[in-house]
Amino acid sequence: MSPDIHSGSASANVSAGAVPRLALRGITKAFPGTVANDDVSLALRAGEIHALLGENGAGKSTLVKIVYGLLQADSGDVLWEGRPVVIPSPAEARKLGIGMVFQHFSLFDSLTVAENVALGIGDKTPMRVLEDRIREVSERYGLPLDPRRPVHALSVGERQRVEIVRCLLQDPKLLIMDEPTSVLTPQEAEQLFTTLRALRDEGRTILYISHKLDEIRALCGRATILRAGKVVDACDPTEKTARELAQMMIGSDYATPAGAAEDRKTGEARLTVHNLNLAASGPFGTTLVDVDLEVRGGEILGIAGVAGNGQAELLSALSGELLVQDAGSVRLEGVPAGHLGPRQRRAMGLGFVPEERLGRGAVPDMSLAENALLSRGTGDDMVSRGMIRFSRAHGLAEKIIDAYNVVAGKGAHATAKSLSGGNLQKFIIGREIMRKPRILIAAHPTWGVDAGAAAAIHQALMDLRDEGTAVLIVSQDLDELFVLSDRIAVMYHGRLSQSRPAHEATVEQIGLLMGGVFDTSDAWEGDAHAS
Amino acid sequence: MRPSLELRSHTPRSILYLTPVIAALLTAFSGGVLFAALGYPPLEALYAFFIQPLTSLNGLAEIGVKATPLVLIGIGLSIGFRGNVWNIGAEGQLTLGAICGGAVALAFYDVEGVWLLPLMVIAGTLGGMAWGAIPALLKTRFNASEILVSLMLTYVATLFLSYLVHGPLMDPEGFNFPQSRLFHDSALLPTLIPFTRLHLGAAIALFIVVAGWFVMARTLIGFQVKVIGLTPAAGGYAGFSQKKVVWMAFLTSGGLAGMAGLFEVAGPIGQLSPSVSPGYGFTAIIVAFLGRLHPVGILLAGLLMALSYLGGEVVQIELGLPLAITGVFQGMLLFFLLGADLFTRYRLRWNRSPAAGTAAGAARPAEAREEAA
Amino acid sequence: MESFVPFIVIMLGAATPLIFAAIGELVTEKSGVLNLGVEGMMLMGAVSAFAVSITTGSTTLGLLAAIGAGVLMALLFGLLTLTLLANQVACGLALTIFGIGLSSFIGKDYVGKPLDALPSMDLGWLSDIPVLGPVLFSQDLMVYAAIAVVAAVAWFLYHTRAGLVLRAVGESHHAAHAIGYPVIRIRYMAVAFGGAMAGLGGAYLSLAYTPMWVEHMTAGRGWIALALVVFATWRPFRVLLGAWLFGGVTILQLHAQGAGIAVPSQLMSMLPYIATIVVLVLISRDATRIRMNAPASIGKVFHPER
Amino acid sequence: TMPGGAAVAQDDPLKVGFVYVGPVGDHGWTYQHDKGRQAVVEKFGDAVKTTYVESVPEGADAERVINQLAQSGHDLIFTTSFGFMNPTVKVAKRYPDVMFEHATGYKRADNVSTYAGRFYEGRYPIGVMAGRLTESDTIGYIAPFPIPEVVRGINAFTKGLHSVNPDASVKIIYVNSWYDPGKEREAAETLVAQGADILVQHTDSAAPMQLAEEKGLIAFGQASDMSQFGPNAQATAIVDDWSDYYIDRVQAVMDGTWESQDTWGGLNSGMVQLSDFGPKVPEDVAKEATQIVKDIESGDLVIFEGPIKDNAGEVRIAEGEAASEEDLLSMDWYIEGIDAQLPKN
Ligand SMILES: Nc1ncnc2c1ncn2[C@@H]1O[C@H](COP(=O)(O)OP(=O)(O)OP(=O)(O)O)[C@@H](O)[C@H]1O
Ligand SMILES: Nc1ncnc2c1ncn2[C@@H]1O[C@H](COP(=O)(O)OP(=O)(O)OP(=O)(O)O)[C@@H](O)[C@H]1O
Ligand SMILES: [Mg+2]
Ligand SMILES: [Mg+2]
Repeated sequence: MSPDIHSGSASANVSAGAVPRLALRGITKAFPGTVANDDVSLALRAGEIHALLGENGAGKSTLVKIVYGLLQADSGDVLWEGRPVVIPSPAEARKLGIGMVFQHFSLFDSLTVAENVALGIGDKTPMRVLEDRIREVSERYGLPLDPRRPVHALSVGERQRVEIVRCLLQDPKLLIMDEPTSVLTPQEAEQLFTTLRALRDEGRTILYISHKLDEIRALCGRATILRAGKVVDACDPTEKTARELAQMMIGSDYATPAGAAEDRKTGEARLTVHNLNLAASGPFGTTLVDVDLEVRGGEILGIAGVAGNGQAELLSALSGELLVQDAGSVRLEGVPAGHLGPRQRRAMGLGFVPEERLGRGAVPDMSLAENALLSRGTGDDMVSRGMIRFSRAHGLAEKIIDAYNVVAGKGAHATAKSLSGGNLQKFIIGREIMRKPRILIAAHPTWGVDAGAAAAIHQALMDLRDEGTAVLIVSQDLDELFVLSDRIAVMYHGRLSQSRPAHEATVEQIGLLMGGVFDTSDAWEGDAHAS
Repeated sequence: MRPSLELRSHTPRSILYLTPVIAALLTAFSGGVLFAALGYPPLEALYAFFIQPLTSLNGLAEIGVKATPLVLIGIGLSIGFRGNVWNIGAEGQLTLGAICGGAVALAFYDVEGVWLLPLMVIAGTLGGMAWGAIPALLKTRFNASEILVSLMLTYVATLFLSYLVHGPLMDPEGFNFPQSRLFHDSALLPTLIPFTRLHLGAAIALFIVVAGWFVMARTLIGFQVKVIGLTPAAGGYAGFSQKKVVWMAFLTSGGLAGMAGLFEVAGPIGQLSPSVSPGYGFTAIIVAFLGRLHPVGILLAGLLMALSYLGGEVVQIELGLPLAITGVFQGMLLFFLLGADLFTRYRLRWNRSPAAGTAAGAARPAEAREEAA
Repeated sequence: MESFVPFIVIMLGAATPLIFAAIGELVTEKSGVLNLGVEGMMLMGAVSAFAVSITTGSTTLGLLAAIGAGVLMALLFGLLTLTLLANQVACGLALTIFGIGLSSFIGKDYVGKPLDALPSMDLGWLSDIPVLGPVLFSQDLMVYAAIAVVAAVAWFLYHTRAGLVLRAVGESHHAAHAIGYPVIRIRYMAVAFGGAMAGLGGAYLSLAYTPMWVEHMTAGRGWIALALVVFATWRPFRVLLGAWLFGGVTILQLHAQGAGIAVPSQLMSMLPYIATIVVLVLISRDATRIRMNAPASIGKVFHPER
Repeated sequence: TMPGGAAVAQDDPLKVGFVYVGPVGDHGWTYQHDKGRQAVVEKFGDAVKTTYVESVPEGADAERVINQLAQSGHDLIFTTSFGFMNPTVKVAKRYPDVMFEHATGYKRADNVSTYAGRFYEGRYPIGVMAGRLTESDTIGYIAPFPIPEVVRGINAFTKGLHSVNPDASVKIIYVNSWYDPGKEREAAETLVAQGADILVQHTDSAAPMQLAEEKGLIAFGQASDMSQFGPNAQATAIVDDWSDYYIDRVQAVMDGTWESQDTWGGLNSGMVQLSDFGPKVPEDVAKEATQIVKDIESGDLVIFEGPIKDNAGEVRIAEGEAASEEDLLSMDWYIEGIDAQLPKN
């Protein structure tokens, strides 16, 4: 079989809509200590985009892993086009016509894009042909990819594209997407939606997981809501507001952070970057060119941009993980700091929330108490004379858990990897904020985090700003940037645009800038100086 | 029902203590079968292997002597291993320690003094560190694999020792035989128990066990090593330097190996000779892992390893078992111990087998999750 | 030129057991498994090949026995590390101890027995071509077989789908598992191949190079083979290069000694090891390249849950 | 034998221990010692009980093993490697009633004897044979370590060689190992590539012999008769034979006549032997060699008899003198005519 997205082969198989394409009956799956799925029943029809909603840890990923053959249910039945099936492995799932885009990428860093795709589609297409197909498909869906590049050189966003393209190439009848858009630009996401709608119109079924409720409202025809492993509701999301959907998920109301006030009073410049140039570290890295920025106390600067345009390099240069030649090009409260490492910069009042929470912001196999130590240096009271005071670390972890509503089974003893992503994110943000940093840099602070938790994180960041801290946010999520930022700048190909007040910018403008369309930027840069 | 393994979120103490016992019993049983099959009395052989070395004070002391270098080196290596630094050349560092410490003893072969022994210990430790510094430097400067460099340097060190005892450090009154003068008394480690060979080094090794535990469990340096070892990116985020960890791991493990080497020549051997170690540097790697990279575990594993060598000699002497059989038996013991470790980290669970496949396309293929078996 | 040709010929022979063992280990490591028991597997291969050849009179059976013995040892290692999830480094070292013991146990009755060497290829006029003849056409078959295996492995890894899967498993077992590859089974196969090649490397010693059995006759070649894999930065053809470099420098220093050079022999004997380090340093500068070839999940225990 | 001693041995066998540096399966040094042990067993049957511990590293372990043998009631203990010297002496102090025999060392005590073979005596006739047999006038010599024992052999060999063929040269390669078949083969091949048509070895494995057989050259075996590895190639081999010595010493203990002594057995003691001549040795060469062996045995031929110069031209043994035992024991210079330098400090 030589699958082709537009062959229409899937729709040919669709008989009447009577038999659901996939039906789950009474699926139950328990992990030690948790029932991740509790008697879940669900029916997916041919030609629909079906949303699966729920808070972090509600059991969405577990359910779709069962469908994809990665996990086996403890009890319950799976019916594929009316027939009961056992799906023992992803290979079998793919044979049935089920494809999946993973939330946590299952890519191989040292292999090329084409090789990664080849591994995922399981047929014997020659590499040449496959490369052409990848180029063709990825361009058609606005997900440009060079099939020969090794994955380790790709940004997070590009990796997500590989996952999606890999899936699309399989001509699936059921496509499962676990938070696919979190790293795409609005335009890219829009492109993807167009694709997904086209796929739907061909008769394919899409099971769609996302925490972005507006997205779900725009895309999905039906939604099933999970809470603590149980199906609690189902609805047509187009008929609900985002707030209503969120309430269904959480089971209660939540507070929305107040939007950015106009013309707030700002203090002294705390973070100044002037003429920052940094050569790309690898053959596929991005070179930073003449980056200028300034963040004052009491304001939030948002940096938008498509992943892979130098944000990672900029963040490393700011955090101290990469040192820069010219010490003066990065100043913390006026003091040259480009030559200082992360610990020294922390000592000067810098807080930093990295992009990857598990594996950078936290050590998966260590307890939260130990992870609380990660960004604490000799200057803090956690360490004295080279010795660690574990009781204090423990206390700190407990405090963070309390203050930021982190759900962690064993409290401060829980390992970081046992937390859901959202909860871990809250923990890390809390850890950084509790240090009362004079400057805080946060990357993608709410990626993959559910609406309730995202609101809490946003509130915490704004509170910090209001206390006078200078906050720098790097994100792809424009909604988030517009909610949080006082000023917004855009990163493209290693250069940073001038910033402009958030209330003067529009999503469209910034989206275009992120895509490298500069027609409007001249005018913008002109009046950016005024602010 | 099919068995599957489930990750334990934490290990009950009972399991931690029970698994080595189970492994020992399994070894005893299969060892018995092996000995019986080869025509040796199984119970006697097992007794000779495991118990007899423990029945005399001298035997116990000898276990201490044999375990001392294993434990010392094992502790040093475990620190590196936890930080993902793979020093497999401790044998070479040991040799350099013996050379440097020994050279000091020989330089003052006619000068006695209480300062001599400490000076030798320092020289030996520094020698081991210096040898460890080479892979550390090449790793941090040129990104050269420390595994390969440290291993290759072991051969170089051994040949260097051979050169020295055939040449510059040869005993001038020794008829040109390849060995140095015998060290005089103030260059020898005092013994702890009279009439045995258990020397001061054993006590120092015990102290190092405690110190090793303290460093890894309580200090910021230990914490940094662990973070870098588990998740290098998190280490970078925290601002811990990977290079520093490489250096510190090599200096520590090299230094301890050097110290162990010096203890050998200033303890039971008493001179420099072409071979100062029967592969302690390599055996210590097994010891480190057998002890689960934990200092106390390493102490116990070192003692057990020592026992297995002594036991091997006893069965040769008492029952005439050839060394080959003891090697096989020793291998078995290690395999059982390592295999039994499984249950400290995983729990065996009996799963309900999934409903028999009914759909044509999805009959259980061979690819079914055999991993769990 | 006169002495250059025999030099190459000797070097090719010296490198052959290393090439076999190293290329097997390379495949094992590419799948993400570190088996330090090469020395033990080689010895088992050597003794089995010798015992079977001498009893049956058939070299072919001897080679098969070596492969079988290597595979069995490797599977034992696999059972411990892949199924029972034990630590790979420790199990590999234990395998070496075990292999030394078991091989000398099995070999007891074969010490001091002579065996006819593998015949060298004699391709008539081809072997008589000056320079090329002796180098290319006068060795025993296993010398060529070793080079062929390297080529085959290179082709397998980089030009076949199965090779791609193998590399993927070594790169990230979780991802490979997530998209449905039987990680453990693939690793078993890679480990077994490593055992088979180590067995052949041992067999080359006991059947062809020095046709005899003496205890621990590999004399550390298993360790050198392991080092060569690192040296080669996990690239098959660099294994050849490494083995030739190592063998070449060894022969070179022997040559120098024979020519009466006035440097202590111990210092001369250090040269192959030092040369290996120096070349490694020279080729290690480019961290990205190494990262591209080094299997990222090497030595890590894989368990399907998480 | 005294009847009484035999009677005692009947119900309480004499326990004899052997400490080996290598595995009994090395087919070299240790192998030959174990053959000696077996000869003891064969000779005395139930009257002795022998024990051996093999592959004992020279280092801290040796003393423990020797101690254990002494402690577990062994009456006579043979320690068969130079590196066991100091441990043997140490343990002997602790067990004055146990008798020790140390091979190849120089330290003795009331209960410690030393013994060694004058293997160099065998190397002289070999040198003569090589001188007669070589066509390329180049001899390859594979040596383990530059220790006096080995240097002595090289000098004796060269002296024999040059006594009949002053033009022949000796190329020496040290492999830094007592037995590593692969390395020995590589050394042998290198020597052949450098023009050697005769191979002499002081290392233990038969690899050089095999190579000589393969290439149709001539080689001399070491430690044991290697003719099965080189039926055509082996001209003869220097065979270590410890059987008689071991039997004698055990007998002496049984008889109560054991005394500390220093035995350095040469050709005439049977400790050093030449094996049968191979097919490539012509009648006259064989005859000549046999005669030389006889002369050495009788003392008519003294190998290291002055004047002997080293290869730097310095007179080492004066005219009219023979090398003293001490000179021999500590020999660390190459004899005149060897075109290489011995590494010195
Ligand atoms: N392998 C596992 N072992 C133990 N517990 C698990 C495992 N996988 C999932 N869980 C638990 O099951 C529950 C559901 O997890 P799941 O990953 O399905 O949530 P989710 O709805 O996908 O959350 P998110 O929105 O964060 O992606 C969580 O409480 C989680 O802790
Ligand atoms: N040993 C464990 N003990 C408890 N929970 C575990 C354990 N291992 C995994 N989990 C749970 O399994 C889940 C893994 O699922 P997954 O990898 O999809 O993460 P997730 O919860 O979906 O994360 P995110 O919030 O980023 O979406 C985690 O939520 C975690 O809570
Ligand atoms: Mg999820
Ligand atoms: Mg999630």
